[in-house]
Amino acid sequence: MEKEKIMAIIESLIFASEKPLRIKYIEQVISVIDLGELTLPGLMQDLRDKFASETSALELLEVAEGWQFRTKPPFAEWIKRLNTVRPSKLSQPAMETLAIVAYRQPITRAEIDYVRGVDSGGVIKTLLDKRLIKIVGKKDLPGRPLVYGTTQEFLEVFSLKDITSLPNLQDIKQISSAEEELERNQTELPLPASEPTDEE
Amino acid sequence: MEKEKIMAIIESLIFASEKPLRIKYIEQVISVIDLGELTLPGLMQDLRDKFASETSALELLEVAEGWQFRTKPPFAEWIKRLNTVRPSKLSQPAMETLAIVAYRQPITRAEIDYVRGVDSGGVIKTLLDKRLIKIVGKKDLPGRPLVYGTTQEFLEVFSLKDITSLPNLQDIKQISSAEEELERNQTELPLPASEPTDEE
Amino acid sequence: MISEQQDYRVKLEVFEGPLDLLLFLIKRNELDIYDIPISFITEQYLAYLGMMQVLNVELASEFLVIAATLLEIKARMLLPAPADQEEDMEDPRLELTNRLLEYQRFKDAALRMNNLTVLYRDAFPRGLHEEFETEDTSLNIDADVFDLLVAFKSILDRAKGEKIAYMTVERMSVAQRINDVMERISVAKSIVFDTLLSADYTRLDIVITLLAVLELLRLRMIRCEQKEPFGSIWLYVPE
Repeated sequence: MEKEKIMAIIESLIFASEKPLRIKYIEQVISVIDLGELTLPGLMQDLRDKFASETSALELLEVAEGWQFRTKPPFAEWIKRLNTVRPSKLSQPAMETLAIVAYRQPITRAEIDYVRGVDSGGVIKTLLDKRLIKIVGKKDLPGRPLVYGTTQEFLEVFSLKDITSLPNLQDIKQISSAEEELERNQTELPLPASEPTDEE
Repeated sequence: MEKEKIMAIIESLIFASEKPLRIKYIEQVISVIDLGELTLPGLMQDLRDKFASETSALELLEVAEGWQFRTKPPFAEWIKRLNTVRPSKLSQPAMETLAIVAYRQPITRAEIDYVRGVDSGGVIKTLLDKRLIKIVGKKDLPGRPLVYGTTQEFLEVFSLKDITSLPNLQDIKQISSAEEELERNQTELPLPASEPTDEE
Repeated sequence: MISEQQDYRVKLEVFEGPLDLLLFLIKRNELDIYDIPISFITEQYLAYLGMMQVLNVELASEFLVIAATLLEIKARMLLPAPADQEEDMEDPRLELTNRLLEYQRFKDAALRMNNLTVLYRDAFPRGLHEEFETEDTSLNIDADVFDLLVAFKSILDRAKGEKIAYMTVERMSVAQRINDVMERISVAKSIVFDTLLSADYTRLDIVITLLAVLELLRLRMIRCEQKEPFGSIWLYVPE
């Protein structure tokens, strides 16, 4: 196999890897290839040089745990700019916590933790920072815990007229009729009859 | 600013972006640069050509209404040897349901059930969990049934630029035995998921 | 029949539903889908259902629905058409044929989709490296209400098995009052304490309002100022 092809294989491995890629994994993958006169350290050096010299925005770095592509430092300012123009996605834990607050407000941190089964301190802070939830008071319980609710901004972000415009919890049951667990505690709307349609 | 520099900036933005990057965000970021005679579509084309032709393992694709770097298909077999990706399978029923949603969206569960002739609750739940489909609203019918559509992730997984890039639905002239037989042999495809895999 | 039964048995797990089974029977017997011999196909179909019952396989109710449909079509085909309507009478098989064709189209579509370049099978994106994540407190968020619903559902799914406490959304009076007070102050920037109290307030209402204001002061969500002894108490949002 010619050198460029082997270098491209290594490039693909590093690119696709979730973490900096340890040299031993690269070694394992290419162990089926006859390197001939070439050596892996030599190939890594050549690959690094290739990216360093050419008009690429990327560089190949050997960080503590392995090899990784990163953007060259001069491009950082452009990437920062990107993060300011592009809408961000809420992480899954943040979405879940937000959903709990939206549907169960006013709610204490302990109640959120209980429903999610994990500590929610970090996500609550994120949601407060993003002004999607706010402290709406304290609960008449020992320790007087803070209670949270959603904000005006929350309604704006999700294009809701008011908090009652949230999709019904009953809708969840439509997602899968197999989920009978849910039915125990909920008053039910009848499911829509499966009517055949000859639409289209 | 010379063309190579601008192309490198765009490259860095796409690389840094976790999801396919919409052209409008690229446009906003480079709006401070005087493009002179150059145009953004022209630059994108040149960048794509650059990766397509050179000895790079990567290609620049337009998927899910955005731009993304991906490894070229011949490298997939090497990357799979890394074992960092844990593929999960989409079953034949799931693929069929996904096809129905993709081509007929927005569509209700009852409509899906009718086309498939069986209850689709379980498969719909699987597709929701894998984020290939999502609830896009409610239909103005008795019971206000939920309607489903495909997601950005769906476009990403199937490397589609937008929903109109789906292969054409064919008219069936006669039930073809060859294709039937092929299908019956459980075509499955890997998707990233947390499920353990026996793939070695 | 014996060999056929064995054949069925092999295929038992495979059929997704009655339409799938019908398509299989049509293909296997090389029938014309536009002119299905309904007696023949009904017989084959029922034989398959019989096999499943013998093997004690639980039948999805949809299989029986289609069996009934087949029998109904068969019966209608046997009835002589009224002489005057013979011309424009619809073929009783038409709806079934259309359903089968439609289903077959999507089976084909699924196959074609499977031939596309599939992520993580044929092509890989960049592995995720955290250094690109930045703190971002903008309200620029890409999500809709149904994302919320699905997020909520995933929690309920996880909580399955254990008792979920469905708390009634009941406003605590002090908390409610805190809300009201905060809202009024945010709108007006500053207000006089007395204006929070209305003439028709009960003693309890007044106590609750006072508690609410004290609470807000303690939380430093509002500040208060009294310009002179016995003068009006002004409440305002800090900064």
